[in-house]
Amino acid sequence: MIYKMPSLGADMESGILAQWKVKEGDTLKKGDVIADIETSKGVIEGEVYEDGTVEKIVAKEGIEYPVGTPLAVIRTEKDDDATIQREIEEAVSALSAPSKKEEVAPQKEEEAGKTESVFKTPASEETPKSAAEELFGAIAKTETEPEKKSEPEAPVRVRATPLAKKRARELGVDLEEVAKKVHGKISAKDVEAFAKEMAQKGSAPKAAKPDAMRMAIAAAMSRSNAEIPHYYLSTPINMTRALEWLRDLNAKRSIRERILPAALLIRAVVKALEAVPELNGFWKDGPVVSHEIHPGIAIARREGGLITPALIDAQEKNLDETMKALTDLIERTRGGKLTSSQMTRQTITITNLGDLGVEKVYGVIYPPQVALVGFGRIMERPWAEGDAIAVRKVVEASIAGDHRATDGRTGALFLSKLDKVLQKPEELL
Amino acid sequence: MTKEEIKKTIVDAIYEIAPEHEGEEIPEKESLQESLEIDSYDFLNLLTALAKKLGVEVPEEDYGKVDTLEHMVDYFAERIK
Amino acid sequence: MKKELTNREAVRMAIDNAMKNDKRVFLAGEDVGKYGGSYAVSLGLLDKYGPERIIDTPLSESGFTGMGIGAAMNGMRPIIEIMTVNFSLLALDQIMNNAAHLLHMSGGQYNVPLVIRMVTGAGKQLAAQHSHSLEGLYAHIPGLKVLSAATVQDAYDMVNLALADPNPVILFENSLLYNMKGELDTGAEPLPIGRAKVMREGMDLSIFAFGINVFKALEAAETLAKDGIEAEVVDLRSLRPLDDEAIMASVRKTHRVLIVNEEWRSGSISAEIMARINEQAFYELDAPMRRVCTEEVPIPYAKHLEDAAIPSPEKIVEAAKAVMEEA
Amino acid sequence: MSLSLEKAKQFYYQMLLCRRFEEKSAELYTEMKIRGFLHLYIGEEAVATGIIDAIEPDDGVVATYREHCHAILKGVPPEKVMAELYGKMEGCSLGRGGSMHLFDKEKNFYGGYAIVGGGLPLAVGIALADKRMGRDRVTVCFFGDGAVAEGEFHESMNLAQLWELPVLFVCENNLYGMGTHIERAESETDLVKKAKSYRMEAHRVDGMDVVKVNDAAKKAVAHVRSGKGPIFLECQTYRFRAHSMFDPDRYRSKDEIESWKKKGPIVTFQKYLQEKGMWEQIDAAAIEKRVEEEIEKAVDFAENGTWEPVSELTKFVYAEEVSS
Repeated sequence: MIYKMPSLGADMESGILAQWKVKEGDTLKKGDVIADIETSKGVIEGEVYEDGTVEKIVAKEGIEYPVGTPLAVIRTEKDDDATIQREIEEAVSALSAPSKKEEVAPQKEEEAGKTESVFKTPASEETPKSAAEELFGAIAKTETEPEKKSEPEAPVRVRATPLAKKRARELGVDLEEVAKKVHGKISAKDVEAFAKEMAQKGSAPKAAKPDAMRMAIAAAMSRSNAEIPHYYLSTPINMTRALEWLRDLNAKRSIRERILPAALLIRAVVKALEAVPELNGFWKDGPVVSHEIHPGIAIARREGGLITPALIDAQEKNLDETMKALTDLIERTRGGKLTSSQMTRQTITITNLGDLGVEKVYGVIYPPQVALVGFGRIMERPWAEGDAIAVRKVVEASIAGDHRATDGRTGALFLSKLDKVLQKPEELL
Repeated sequence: MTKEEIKKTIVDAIYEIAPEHEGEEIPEKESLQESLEIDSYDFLNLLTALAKKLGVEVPEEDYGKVDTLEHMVDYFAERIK
Repeated sequence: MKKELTNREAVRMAIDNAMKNDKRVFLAGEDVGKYGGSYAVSLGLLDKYGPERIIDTPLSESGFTGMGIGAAMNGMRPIIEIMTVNFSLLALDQIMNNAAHLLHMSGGQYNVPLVIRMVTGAGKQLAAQHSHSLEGLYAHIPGLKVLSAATVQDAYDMVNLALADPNPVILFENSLLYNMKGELDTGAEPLPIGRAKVMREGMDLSIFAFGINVFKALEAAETLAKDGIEAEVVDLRSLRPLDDEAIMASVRKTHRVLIVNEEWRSGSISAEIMARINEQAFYELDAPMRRVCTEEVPIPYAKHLEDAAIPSPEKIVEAAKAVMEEA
Repeated sequence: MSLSLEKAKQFYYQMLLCRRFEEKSAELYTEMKIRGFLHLYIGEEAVATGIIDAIEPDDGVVATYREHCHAILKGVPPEKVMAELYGKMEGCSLGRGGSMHLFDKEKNFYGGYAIVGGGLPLAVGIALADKRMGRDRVTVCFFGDGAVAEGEFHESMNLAQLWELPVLFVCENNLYGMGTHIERAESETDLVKKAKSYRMEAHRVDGMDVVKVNDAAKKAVAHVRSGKGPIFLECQTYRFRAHSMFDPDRYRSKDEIESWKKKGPIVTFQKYLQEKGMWEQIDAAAIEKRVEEEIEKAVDFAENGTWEPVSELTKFVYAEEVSS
């Protein structure tokens, strides 16, 4: 057995072997002190935890050793000659590397040398790259260089509020241009006024546009945020039964026929909507309830962003058909082959950001729809059942509703129905 | 099949279902779903593809054993023998 | 059923109903029984429920608060009254190290369904040791829920919400509000823990407040309206958890923020709210956020100095105008 | 008072299990398998063994941060305690508590508390709930001599006696609050006197003698259970090891430690059994073997345990509400 520098506290990294209390050949009983170890808190007695004989002492007194360094080899009942031989070699070779203290002097010199060379290097090398160049390489260069040439004057220091910056991005307004007109801080109003003036003059804003899909999303979301008075409700739902049921179901199936929890959640939403139809439809100068249910399912695109194509006629599909339709929808989304009805006929949106690990989702409604159902990540949480607390798989279900079309009570009814439906998964088949 | 071959098969399958990662080094010890940002649908797709290529179907209760590339290679290596 | 009554009566009624309906509920604290409660909240309850359930304790905050924790772990639903938040510091070890940590350090085995009520706030010339506002200090501690009632409805609802919660809940009551009258609807569904309430709608700036300062903010909002500034006043109600959704929704609407709280400025809850707005709604801001807090002095005895130390409608109006003039 | 052979075997086994479990813990600590603070009970085993034997499984125990043995004796499986020391999910507090915070609701083990004196008010509340709910239970509250200087000790003594609650306060007087001798910490070192000043019935017992402790505990528990109010029991004992692992033990002499070791609980019990002619009959070797196997099993269990995924970090901060 190798006796190593013991760890006597989480804050102990090393200790000085102050004094050996034994010599080679001594017998030791479990609990005997083998050496005094000096630590930052004082001298502590190092003890052995097995009976044995001191075979070889390898560490020297007065030297500081990191925790775990072999200090001696002890022969216990279990050790044969070969083991002892191997342990001695191991211990000796571990200690033949220079100890911390002996190392100090040469290391310092080496470091000093390094420091010097660090100072020398920049002069001998080319101008260092900027962070932007490191990130974007040639692209950053081609974009910035012509601008530098056309605008030789010092850049204007722009003092804009965060909202002004956001509005400028949305409206494609160049804040530096605004800063030339507005003295002092730029507010959102200044940006809007500037944009209006430009529109009247007929000159189009020139900010670089992200891709068309992103812009369409931005427009819809800005409109939604501005027009729809949202209310939000959420409730934790115990998914333990539903997931167990699904697991049993999938266990009997081949991998190609397995059902994902997402399909079960979609099916449950559709069932709950049948009981609370007011959330499924549109706001067109008044509430319009749709009798067909075409939930838009939020699906991540490979190139970034989410889109929400419709799972058409979900109310007519059983669980297997729902899974099949979902598979088809994801493949079409990723392959860019969605049909026009899938792109336009959504009656409600379902978003399952839980796959990305968030706990709770508060979405923004896609107008003219009047509701959005969100699911967070299925997590294990303590859950009170009667008087006891148990750990259960729980999903946080939320609803964002258009307050013009429905009120919180409708949303609450829906969530409570959703909970009930998910407690009887077999009825979702 | 050697472990290296299994690993290559898996990595190729990952490139197929998540083409945006093509050519990248796939981390060995990190959760595949998290590090590659693939959802549960992609993950199922990956396992379906591997079932076809390697002839081993991963039952749901074993999902925990195939969370990282390293675990996945071990898992298949054990079962292909 | 709707009726008009005082804040004090609302709290008493909630405790009374809870004791009637649930044998596990008891009230313990200094002078809650024979004396009738130092602020007369529990007046009359001793006669109704007897000394076994309305328990007069000796002056031992740590002891009886810890007792409440033990009783909660063992199946009861105690309400512990700590006379004022100032004295709660004597029980801080029990509240933080035991009540707030037990569920976690026992790996989910022991939850602590305990309600602690305490009086908070300055304004009655009680000087440095009886005028603290420490809501933010308690809101700092994970494992606790922290509520502050402003309205009569909340004074009633929050007792019920706290008793129904499986976690330790701290209820802050302001003694200056005990006599304020308001309407109580005992049939109404209470707004849950973790939800703020918009008390006054407005488009120009958001004023976030809680407890007595909700009323100071509302008064300020009326003054501001005369100058054409429409302030939205939000009663935060729940300081842990904070209602991020409601806060951000209001910020997205008005783009300007003023926070009022009666704790000392440094490290108070307003700092936390500002940090969250910065994290979650930075690009909605059209002016720097401001706050009205208590000046950084121990609360003085002299009336004019005390008034100068704590938030007032005038200070709120002034700060709101400064926010409006920015940018 | 004469011990049955069965009881003799049980005590010997329990004290040895505690001793070996902690020796193993110390070893594993130096190997960095166990981290944080590790406070060992070695030398004090007779106290927890004698007391916990005197109560029923339904009775409650509130303990301190030096509570491995109390947990095991209260019925928490040694492997779950070891897994907790490792910080594994299979531990009795799911790895969230560690050495100082062992809990087991099923076994009515209300936990280890690491703020000195902090557990006493809880014991008062647990007992109050039992009394109000008409349950026939006793709560045993362990604490050290250091706690006696805390305000919470005095507040709890007062409340428990004032309301005549069913608590047995067990003071494990090992003479040192960390490194400070009781003579240097207390103006009145007679702890029984302190308890009596609250009109509480109080006794002192030799905490190195499991038979004496057990005898005193049985009487005390009967008194408490009969509704006559709390009892304070001072058990005079000594810890053979330092306060915690990282403690150079500078504050007491080797001679002092050696003299106490001579009357250690296991040695004392062995002598007792020899006097009574029972030593041969208990088959110490077989017990030693059984203990060894249990410790090995506990270590294996802990070694094979799992680390909770970091994604679960924020679990158990709030209990979920009952869904309506």
